[in-house]
Amino acid sequence: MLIAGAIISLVGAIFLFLGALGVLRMPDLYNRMQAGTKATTLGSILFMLGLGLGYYNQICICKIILLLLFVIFTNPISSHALARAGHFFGIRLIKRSVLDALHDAEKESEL
Amino acid sequence: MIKRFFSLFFVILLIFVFMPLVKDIKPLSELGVTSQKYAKDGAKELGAANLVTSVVVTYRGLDTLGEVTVLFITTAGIGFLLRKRSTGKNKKRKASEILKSGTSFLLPLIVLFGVYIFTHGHLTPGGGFQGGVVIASAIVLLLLSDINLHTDHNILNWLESLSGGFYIILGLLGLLLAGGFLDNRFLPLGKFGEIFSAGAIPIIYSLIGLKVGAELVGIISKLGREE
Amino acid sequence: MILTIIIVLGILMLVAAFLALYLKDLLSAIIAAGAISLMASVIYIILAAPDVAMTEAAIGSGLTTIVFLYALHLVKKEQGEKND
Amino acid sequence: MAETIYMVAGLIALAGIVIAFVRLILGPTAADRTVAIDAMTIITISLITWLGYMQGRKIYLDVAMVYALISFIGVVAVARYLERGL
Repeated sequence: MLIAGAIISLVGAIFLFLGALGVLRMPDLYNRMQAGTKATTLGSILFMLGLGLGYYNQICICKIILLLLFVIFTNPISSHALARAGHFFGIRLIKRSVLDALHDAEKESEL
Repeated sequence: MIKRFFSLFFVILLIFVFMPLVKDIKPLSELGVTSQKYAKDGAKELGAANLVTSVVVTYRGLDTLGEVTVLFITTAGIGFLLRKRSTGKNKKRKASEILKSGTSFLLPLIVLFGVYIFTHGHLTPGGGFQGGVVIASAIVLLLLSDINLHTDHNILNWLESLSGGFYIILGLLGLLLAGGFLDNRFLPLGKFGEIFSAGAIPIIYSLIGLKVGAELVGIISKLGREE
Repeated sequence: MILTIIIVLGILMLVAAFLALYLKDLLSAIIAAGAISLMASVIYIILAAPDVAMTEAAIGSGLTTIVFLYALHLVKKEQGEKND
Repeated sequence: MAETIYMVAGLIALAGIVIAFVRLILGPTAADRTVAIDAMTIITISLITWLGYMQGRKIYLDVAMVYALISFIGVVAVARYLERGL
């Protein structure tokens, strides 16, 4: 049980690291945001689940599940708000990207 | 150039002044007299599992009263400075639907968590100040997501004044019925480690939490008022 | 190992403080100031002071940032009205 | 054995904080810096939980919960400022 928890949290830590690496290496804001929220959300879920398997206390496991719920609910909302803000702030996509749905929707509503 | 030289000179001078402080530092091998008394007798005397709480609320209760007063003066000052605002053109962008529905889902959770923090201040880390800040942050989230909330300043003022007044009354009750001002032992101490324990500490912390939360909401809503 | 974490986070804190001082963009400076309290609360936790860490997390990285943002918003608005 | 793996996992997460911090230094606009702060916050929450496990203090979980809620509100505030909706 303990070994399984340790391995799960190791996988989670690798996901966290890869998410941070994506924040550093990706070419534009939206790609960075994708790496910085999706990968780190999965990473933190796995990391904390692994730590929860390591605890034997029941209250701790309940608290970790509550913490995971907070992370799962708050993280997409904040990244959505941030992506929208970046779009209206005037940050363009990188040239290689093919689709900008919010931009197209705005154009259609103007026409 | 001469300015840079002087600032460099000043930094070197400061290094020489503060060098002895760093060089002669020794880690304390034992606690001082006061902290030894707190660490040894605090849990037994006041019945609070979190020793920091018993120090903050009871042993050093007057300091907490001073801090709350400072916060009150800050709120009054901000209200005085921002009392008349120029009416700018209202060019706010509306918040998105996801943010609105997420806020209406998360708001009760955050407020409940803030209440948990200040009612469990004597058992877990946290207390009145932190719980008040969490509640104020929930109200800030409401302001950020454009949900129309008419913050009634009268209710905020009443809440703040009432909780402040009851705080003083509890302190005076401690002076009358127990050892001194803000002593928590006029209520039964209860069983160590349960929620109804530690005398009056949970009540005092709840009052501090309400007061701090009301004051911070007042500050933020005065800053973000659009009229 | 604990000492390694303290040293790494302390260096990051210093760098964030330099950023907060030297960045020209005020919004970025506010964000860097939030990063300082992010590191500081982890260091407080390592030093076994969870109450202080909770205060630092709640005040430093949440409420102070928001108050600074509102202040920046008000200042920009006043300047815009003067220029008009 | 398991303790060693947990320790390695925590150190990898710490390296993640350092790497995301480089984006905070480099980031051309404020939005990039906010993304870096967002990623660092999530890793920090995990790290606080890890510290609570390693030092045997389960009360640190409360601090992590406060952190998760409050930093979310901070990021939303920066985003609303950027899109001129404050």
